[in-house]
Amino acid sequence: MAQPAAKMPDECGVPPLDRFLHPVLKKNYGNWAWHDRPRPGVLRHVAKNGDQVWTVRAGTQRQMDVHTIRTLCDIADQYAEGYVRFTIRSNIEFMVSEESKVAPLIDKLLEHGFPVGGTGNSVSMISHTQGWLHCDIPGTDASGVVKSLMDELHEEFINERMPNRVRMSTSCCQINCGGQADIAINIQHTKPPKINHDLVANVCERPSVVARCPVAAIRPAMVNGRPSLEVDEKKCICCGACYPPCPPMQINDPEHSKLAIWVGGKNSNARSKPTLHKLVAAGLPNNAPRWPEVAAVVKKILLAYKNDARDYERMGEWIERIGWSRFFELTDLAFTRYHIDNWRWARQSLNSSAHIRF
Amino acid sequence: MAQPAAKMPDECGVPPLDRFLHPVLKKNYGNWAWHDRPRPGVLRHVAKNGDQVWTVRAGTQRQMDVHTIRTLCDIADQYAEGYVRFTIRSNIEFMVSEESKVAPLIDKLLEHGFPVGGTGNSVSMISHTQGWLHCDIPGTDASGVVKSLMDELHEEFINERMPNRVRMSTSCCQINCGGQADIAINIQHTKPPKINHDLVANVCERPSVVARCPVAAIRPAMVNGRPSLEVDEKKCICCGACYPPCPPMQINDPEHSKLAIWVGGKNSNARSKPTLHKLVAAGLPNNAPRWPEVAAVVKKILLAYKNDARDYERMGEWIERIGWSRFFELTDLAFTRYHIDNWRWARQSLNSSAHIRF
Amino acid sequence: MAKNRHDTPLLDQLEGGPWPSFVTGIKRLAKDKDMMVDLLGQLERSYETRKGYWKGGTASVIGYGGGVIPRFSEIADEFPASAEFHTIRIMPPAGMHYDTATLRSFCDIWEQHGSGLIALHGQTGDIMFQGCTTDDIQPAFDKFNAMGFDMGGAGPAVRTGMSCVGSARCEHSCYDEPEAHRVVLNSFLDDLHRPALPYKFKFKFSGCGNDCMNAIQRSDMAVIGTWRDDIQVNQDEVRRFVASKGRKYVIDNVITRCPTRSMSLEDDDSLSIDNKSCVRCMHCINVMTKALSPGNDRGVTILVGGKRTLKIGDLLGSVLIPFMKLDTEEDRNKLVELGQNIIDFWAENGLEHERLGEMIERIGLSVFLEGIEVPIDPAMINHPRTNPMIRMDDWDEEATKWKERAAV
Amino acid sequence: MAKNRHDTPLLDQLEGGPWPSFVTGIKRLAKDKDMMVDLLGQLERSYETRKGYWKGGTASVIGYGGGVIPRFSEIADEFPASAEFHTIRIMPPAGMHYDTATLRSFCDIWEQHGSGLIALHGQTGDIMFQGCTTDDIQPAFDKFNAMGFDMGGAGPAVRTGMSCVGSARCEHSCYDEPEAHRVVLNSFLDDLHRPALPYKFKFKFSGCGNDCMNAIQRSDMAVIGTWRDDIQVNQDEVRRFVASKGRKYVIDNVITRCPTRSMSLEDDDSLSIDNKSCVRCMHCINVMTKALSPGNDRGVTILVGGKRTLKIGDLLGSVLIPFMKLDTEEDRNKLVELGQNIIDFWAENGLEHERLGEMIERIGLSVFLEGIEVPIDPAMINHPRTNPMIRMDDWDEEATKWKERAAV
Ligand code: SRM
Ligand code: SRM
Ligand code: SRM
Ligand code: SRM
Ligand code: SF4
Ligand code: SF4
Ligand code: SF4
Ligand code: SF4
Ligand code: SF4
Ligand code: SF4
Ligand code: SF4
Ligand code: SF4
Repeated sequence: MAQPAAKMPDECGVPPLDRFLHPVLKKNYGNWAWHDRPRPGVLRHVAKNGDQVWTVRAGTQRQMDVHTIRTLCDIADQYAEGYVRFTIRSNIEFMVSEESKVAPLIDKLLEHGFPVGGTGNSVSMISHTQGWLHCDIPGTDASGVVKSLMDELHEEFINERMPNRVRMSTSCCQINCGGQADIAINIQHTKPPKINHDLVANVCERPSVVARCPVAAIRPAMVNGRPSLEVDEKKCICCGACYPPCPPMQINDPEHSKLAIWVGGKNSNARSKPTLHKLVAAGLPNNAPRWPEVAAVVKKILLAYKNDARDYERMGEWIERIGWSRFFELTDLAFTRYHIDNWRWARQSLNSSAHIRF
Repeated sequence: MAQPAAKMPDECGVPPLDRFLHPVLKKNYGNWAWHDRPRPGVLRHVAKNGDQVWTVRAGTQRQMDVHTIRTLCDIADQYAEGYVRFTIRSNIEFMVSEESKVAPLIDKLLEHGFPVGGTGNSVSMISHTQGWLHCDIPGTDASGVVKSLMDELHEEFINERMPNRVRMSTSCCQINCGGQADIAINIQHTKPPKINHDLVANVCERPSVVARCPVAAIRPAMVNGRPSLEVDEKKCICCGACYPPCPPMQINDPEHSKLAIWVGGKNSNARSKPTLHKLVAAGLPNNAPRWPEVAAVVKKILLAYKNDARDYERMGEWIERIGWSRFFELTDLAFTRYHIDNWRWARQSLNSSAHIRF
Repeated sequence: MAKNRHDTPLLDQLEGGPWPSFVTGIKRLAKDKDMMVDLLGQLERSYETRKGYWKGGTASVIGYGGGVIPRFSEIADEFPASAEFHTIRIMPPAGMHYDTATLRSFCDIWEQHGSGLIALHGQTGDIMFQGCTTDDIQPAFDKFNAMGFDMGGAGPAVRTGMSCVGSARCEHSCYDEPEAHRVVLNSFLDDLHRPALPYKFKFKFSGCGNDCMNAIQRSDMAVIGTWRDDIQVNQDEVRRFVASKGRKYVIDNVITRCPTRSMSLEDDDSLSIDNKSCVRCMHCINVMTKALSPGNDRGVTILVGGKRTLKIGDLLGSVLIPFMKLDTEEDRNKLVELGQNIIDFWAENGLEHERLGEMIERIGLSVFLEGIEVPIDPAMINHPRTNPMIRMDDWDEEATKWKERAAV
Repeated sequence: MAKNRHDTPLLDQLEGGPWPSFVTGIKRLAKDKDMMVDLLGQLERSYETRKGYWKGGTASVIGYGGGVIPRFSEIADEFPASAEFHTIRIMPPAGMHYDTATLRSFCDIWEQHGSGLIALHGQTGDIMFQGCTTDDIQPAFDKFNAMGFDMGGAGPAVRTGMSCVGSARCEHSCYDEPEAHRVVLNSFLDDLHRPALPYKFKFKFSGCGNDCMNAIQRSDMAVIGTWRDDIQVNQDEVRRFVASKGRKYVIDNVITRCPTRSMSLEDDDSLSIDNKSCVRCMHCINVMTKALSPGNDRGVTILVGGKRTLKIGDLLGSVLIPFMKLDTEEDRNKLVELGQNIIDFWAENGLEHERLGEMIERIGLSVFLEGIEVPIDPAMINHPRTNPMIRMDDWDEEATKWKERAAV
């Protein structure tokens, strides 16, 4: 427990930006004119007054040890005037005010094993979550899944040869802390929770657990004389919502907690409106430490997208154009009854038109 | 009652087409190459072998007396080789194998008061229903509403000056026998049914009436000692579904059964997928015999569409492009809380994007 | 010479104006038909009070359960001659083509046995002979029947069908609509004439995606023409079109209007089409009717579940069969078989007064497909599910089914 | 010098390959930290059994209710040194900019009081100092706090916010994202540090429709930059672009990609834009960044209700405020006020564990709007209702409201 002696916090909130901002960024704050990308991993932003700044983007493992961070600081001090920033995808960005420093900076990063890329039409770092490393409800790991996949996708990170940016996410349970993405890799439970009836009474607030179930499959019940909960397994959709509020309702299963792959999520408003990602593959084994089956499917999808999509088409827009029949054909994935939605807005996903591709 | 003596019907079904088909149509059946429109109300179809046929389209009142029909037959015998056909919109079409006969045919039709038009980008005949003339559940008339409106829209029927075809429908109760349309004029009840409790017991099969209610607002009840039905007026959405199975639940009201106007329905798959029409105006009085308030709104909408839409844009596609804010601005109609859906798929009608027009 | 007309100051206002007046028509009939004199009287009353005065009841012909819409006046005491004003629904030839002789016979029969008022046509496609006494129903029908015409549908039954002009006069036609219409409807005459289904069931036939019959929303089973191979392009006609309209016009009205951006106007003014992405929407063909036309490998797409408002809101039909050929008698029989399976399953599983679309909405498309043994197809949906709210522990078996189908 | 490492044959396989390895990093720390030795042991166990071994509990700092994610090992008997492995969430500066001095101090503090493992950053935007004993939480936090950094959010509370690089380095920026982020979040510190809401509430700030922060789906209240006036066009740059890329390329990649067909390429290679139809999607500006840029009358669109899956399925935020200026302190205060009203109404009416979007879904948008006194606007919807399933007997009053608003 924290010392009662300890003083009250200084509730200072989000710190002001100034002291953390690279001088060229500070000087031209709000006055940028355009940008281009001299090479993968490098952005050049030009200000209205002509000032220029080069940004070198490099991948990290996100969960970094202090030694790694210090190495990055050394590099920043040497080439980037002592400033860096991190992207929403845990990539690090070095801002450089002289073009001449770009190449040596890149060499240094590569020398220390930091891949340079993630810009433009590349596959950027996968935004990931906690998993076995820290979470209390994970069905799989996050850091390991991401590491394995990024090893496989390294070439696509350091090059810009996709039709548009590819943004991926992973989630280590069905709560899905990972966001909507061009390709999302999420845990999908396939069996109802296994209830440890001896613990329920002590650990779970039964009414609120009952309330969490989206399909009202949970009802209070007496099990061998003690108050517990019961699940109607015919109703249960294995969503795992009951597990966080009631750990004795174990939803994670080494065998039956599978991985599912979703595509076509899009947050940007560019061209088409934002869209949610759609289920394409499921039932993939939670095969630590390298999840090869997942990597195989992801690569099939990326390859098809890369070969078939047009410039600027995001994953979902590409499929919108060529149609889902063709998507399943090109990726050689199976189309099943489960792809047909049966949740509350299912109707809106039916093809109510004669628009069909052949 | 029909005589028991009478013989059993010859269950012949839909008659074979041959004997009813115009010779040129029969000869080139399935072998047409292209068409154009020499003038409003006239189509020229050219067959692969070069054969040509001119079609002259004229409006009718649909509900015709035999004298009117005989007049049309006389005209057909004189100019159209004794054949005609009717369109889905109750327009009559005369097929003519010699161009020279087109003009005299048109003159003859006009002479007898049949407007020639309804082709191409015109406002065609309104597809209408029964109303007071024959239906057992009407909130208004159909023939009268259509007649009044077509009088007002006559100029748009005989010309082709809309951006694309305009197809309208009316419905004389909320059951809506009229179809989805660019502009639909439908009865909209605004008060719950008035129940004649003395009749319910004899006339209504109570369980099935209860089952008809989309919002479960009806419950069986004893009213002054007799089995009847009760409506929860806070739940009731005044849809009128209970009225056909239970006439004592009178939903029609001379005052409170209003007219609502809907736009943007589209059945064709051309360009955009088919769409349902959307509510734009309501609360219009059921003002027989000429419904001027309805005509005024319809004409405002048509005018805005005519002035602002691009070629080939159907009503709904035009609005899709310019946005609903602008639609309400251009038509000077009111936007209310009722335009925001709250029915089962409401969520899908929210603007989940930053796509906004200014 | 009939009885004196009632005053109809309100209806009289519907005689003026350029559009043909049904009131004038009815008045003409009222000259020698008391029934129409009183009909006008009752209608005028409705215009005054803004209330309807008809109630239903029962009326039919020997051998059939439906097809007649019985109407009895609630104010027959005031308007006795129109106390009974039933409608007889008769099925027209596909495409609503007539020779004048037939129409004249209709008029003669209806003048003798009915009010003389005929609606061409009802929204479901029937010829509606409106205004008939109970006694005259049978004799009138017998005469129509003798002409080779049969009763239309009403009540919880298969309803009269509709098909577009199609092959008879339209270059876009992708199958023989009138024949499909006739063969299908005539295979369901028992269900049509003897109402015994959960609710109504409608077939509509459109020859192409323009859907001139509103099949997608106004029928439970919509048969819409389409093609599998490439759009036929006549590049000379394309160039002629571009020359006459200008490049900008073509880009703004054709190229940018393609829903799947499947077209590109080459710098040499020729048109290239990505037929794999084309969704057969018809737009470009509609605009450039001389230069473009549907491919040669034609057939139909079948959609199910269209209907109007009650009780869950309007439903558009959705794809059931992405493509099937419809050239031969055998093809048409397959279509009939499909319709039969659907109607059987629905008759089994539909609730009372539940249309096909509502049933599918209730039980889910996958379950329906299994019930009628139609294989799933991605063309049935806009996109796969966006939520993980489903139990799928037999994923592998389901996936295998697909692989096996793909294999053959 | 720490205790001996457990064998980690599975984790070892995550050291190879071109991507930086978190395992290698943790091993480096394990050299002198027993905690990390056992952490590796437990993690290896998870890789073997495919099960997690952490359970929650309570841990926090004086004065705050949240911000620490407590983790206690279920197999502490085998791995005692990592029995407690809490995470401290600290809010970074907007845009995640740092000078190296700051980062180095973080490292020093965490080396002393924690595991030495730092995540930059969590998906909600926190700096996550991962791996801390209960006793070390307070001293560690006190030092971060002394550096001018504060605790992030956790539990049913306002959460840490995120804003894009925006004004600091992006030509598309339509408002001062970092400042809006700072001002808004710092106005809700009580709700952030002392969890007492129905559930979590997240703010995210993106400078334009590209939404680099995924604000629309990953935040309850998304603030996205936009503009009201015309897109700025530099026609010379347009012509240069057309010259370099060719007309066909421009047509196929810019003109036909506009969601509302608002652009036309004139025959003189200039670009005309129908700004009234433009929906500010950013595409053309993205592609022709030199030739086009957002207008000058800039501000933000506000969307509400975004969240992920449980319990009704993923929800994208939807438009609440089509446009508001966000230039001045006063404008930003208006934004804070709006956020306050929303949170107050939700705190009142939201069920336990019900996110804002779920509540809106339950009560309906109109009711929510009335509750927070935000006027309705057509921009909030894709289209008006398609069903008549509603009672609207006070239509006229509602219509009058609109007319009156339109008048002023
Ligand atoms: C650095 C970063 C913002 C930040 O503060 O962290 C950023 C920076 C830029 N984004 Fe972004 N985007 C960043 C995350 C995103 C995200 C969020 C995500 O990755 O999950 C999105 C939404 C993706 C989605 O839709 O789900 C995003 C959608 C875009 C788009 C829209 C692309 C599209 O066509 O849909 C653009 C426009 C463009 O590419 O020209 C854009 C453009 C840009 C530009 C070009 C803006 C500019 O002119 O500076 C920046 C350089 C992009 C590049 O990498 O070439 N940025 N951008 C983020 C880098 C993430 C990374 O490390 O990979
Ligand atoms: C005669 C008729 C079919 C019939 O068997 O009765 C028919 C005939 C033709 N239609 Fe149609 N359409 C007919 C009702 C419809 C309907 C249904 C309706 O009116 O409710 C639609 C669907 C409307 C909707 O979307 O709700 C319809 C949507 C089309 C379209 C698609 C237009 C679009 O862009 O959305 C075309 C294509 C075109 O115009 O080139 C078309 C084209 C045609 C063509 C040009 C086909 C051809 O090459 O012959 C025919 C002449 C059209 C004209 O009037 O210029 N027809 N057409 C119907 C005439 C109705 C009338 O009297 O006004
Ligand atoms: C006569 C006709 C209107 C007309 O003047 O054209 C008509 C008239 C009636 N319709 Fe209809 N419907 C007519 C076409 C339609 C259509 C259009 C279509 O078929 O393409 C629809 C919309 C499409 C659909 O099927 O959903 C239609 C949707 C309804 C409904 C709502 C069905 C639903 O599932 O929501 C009802 C109510 C019911 O059946 O319970 C209904 C019921 C009725 C009843 C029988 C009223 C009743 O329940 O007693 C009306 C009898 C009027 C009368 O006295 O003759 N009518 N009805 C049309 C039939 C004429 C014909 O046979 O050709
Ligand atoms: C740490 C983090 C993942 C990561 O490694 O980056 C995370 C980790 C957890 N999330 Fe999350 N969420 C994290 C960002 C998100 C996001 C993304 C975002 O914020 O943009 C989402 C999706 C967006 C959203 O809010 O819906 C997210 C949606 C959830 C949910 C589902 C919420 C919902 O309404 O559906 C839960 C479940 C809950 O809160 O009951 C959850 C719950 C959790 C818990 C607290 C699990 C639990 O209930 O005990 C996880 C604690 C893990 C741990 O031991 O640290 N987390 N979580 C992210 C927070 C780090 C940070 O503060 O920066
Ligand atoms: S996705 Fe699930 S398991 Fe992973 S961090 Fe989030 S809550 Fe924990
Ligand atoms: S897993 Fe989901 S569906 Fe099953 S009981 Fe738990 S909450 Fe309900
Ligand atoms: S719309 Fe209603 S009133 Fe009119 S005919 Fe159909 S059922 Fe009768
Ligand atoms: S009018 Fe509609 S909502 Fe009201 S009671 Fe009747 S069926 Fe129910
Ligand atoms: S539906 Fe197609 S084929 Fe039939 S008439 Fe209309 S355009 Fe011609
Ligand atoms: S038919 Fe429609 S989808 Fe196909 S190319 Fe033409 S416009 Fe595009
Ligand atoms: S959201 Fe817009 S303004 Fe912010 S960084 Fe991305 S592109 Fe730039
Ligand atoms: S910003 Fe988007 S909508 Fe506006 S003109 Fe450019 S592409 Fe079109």
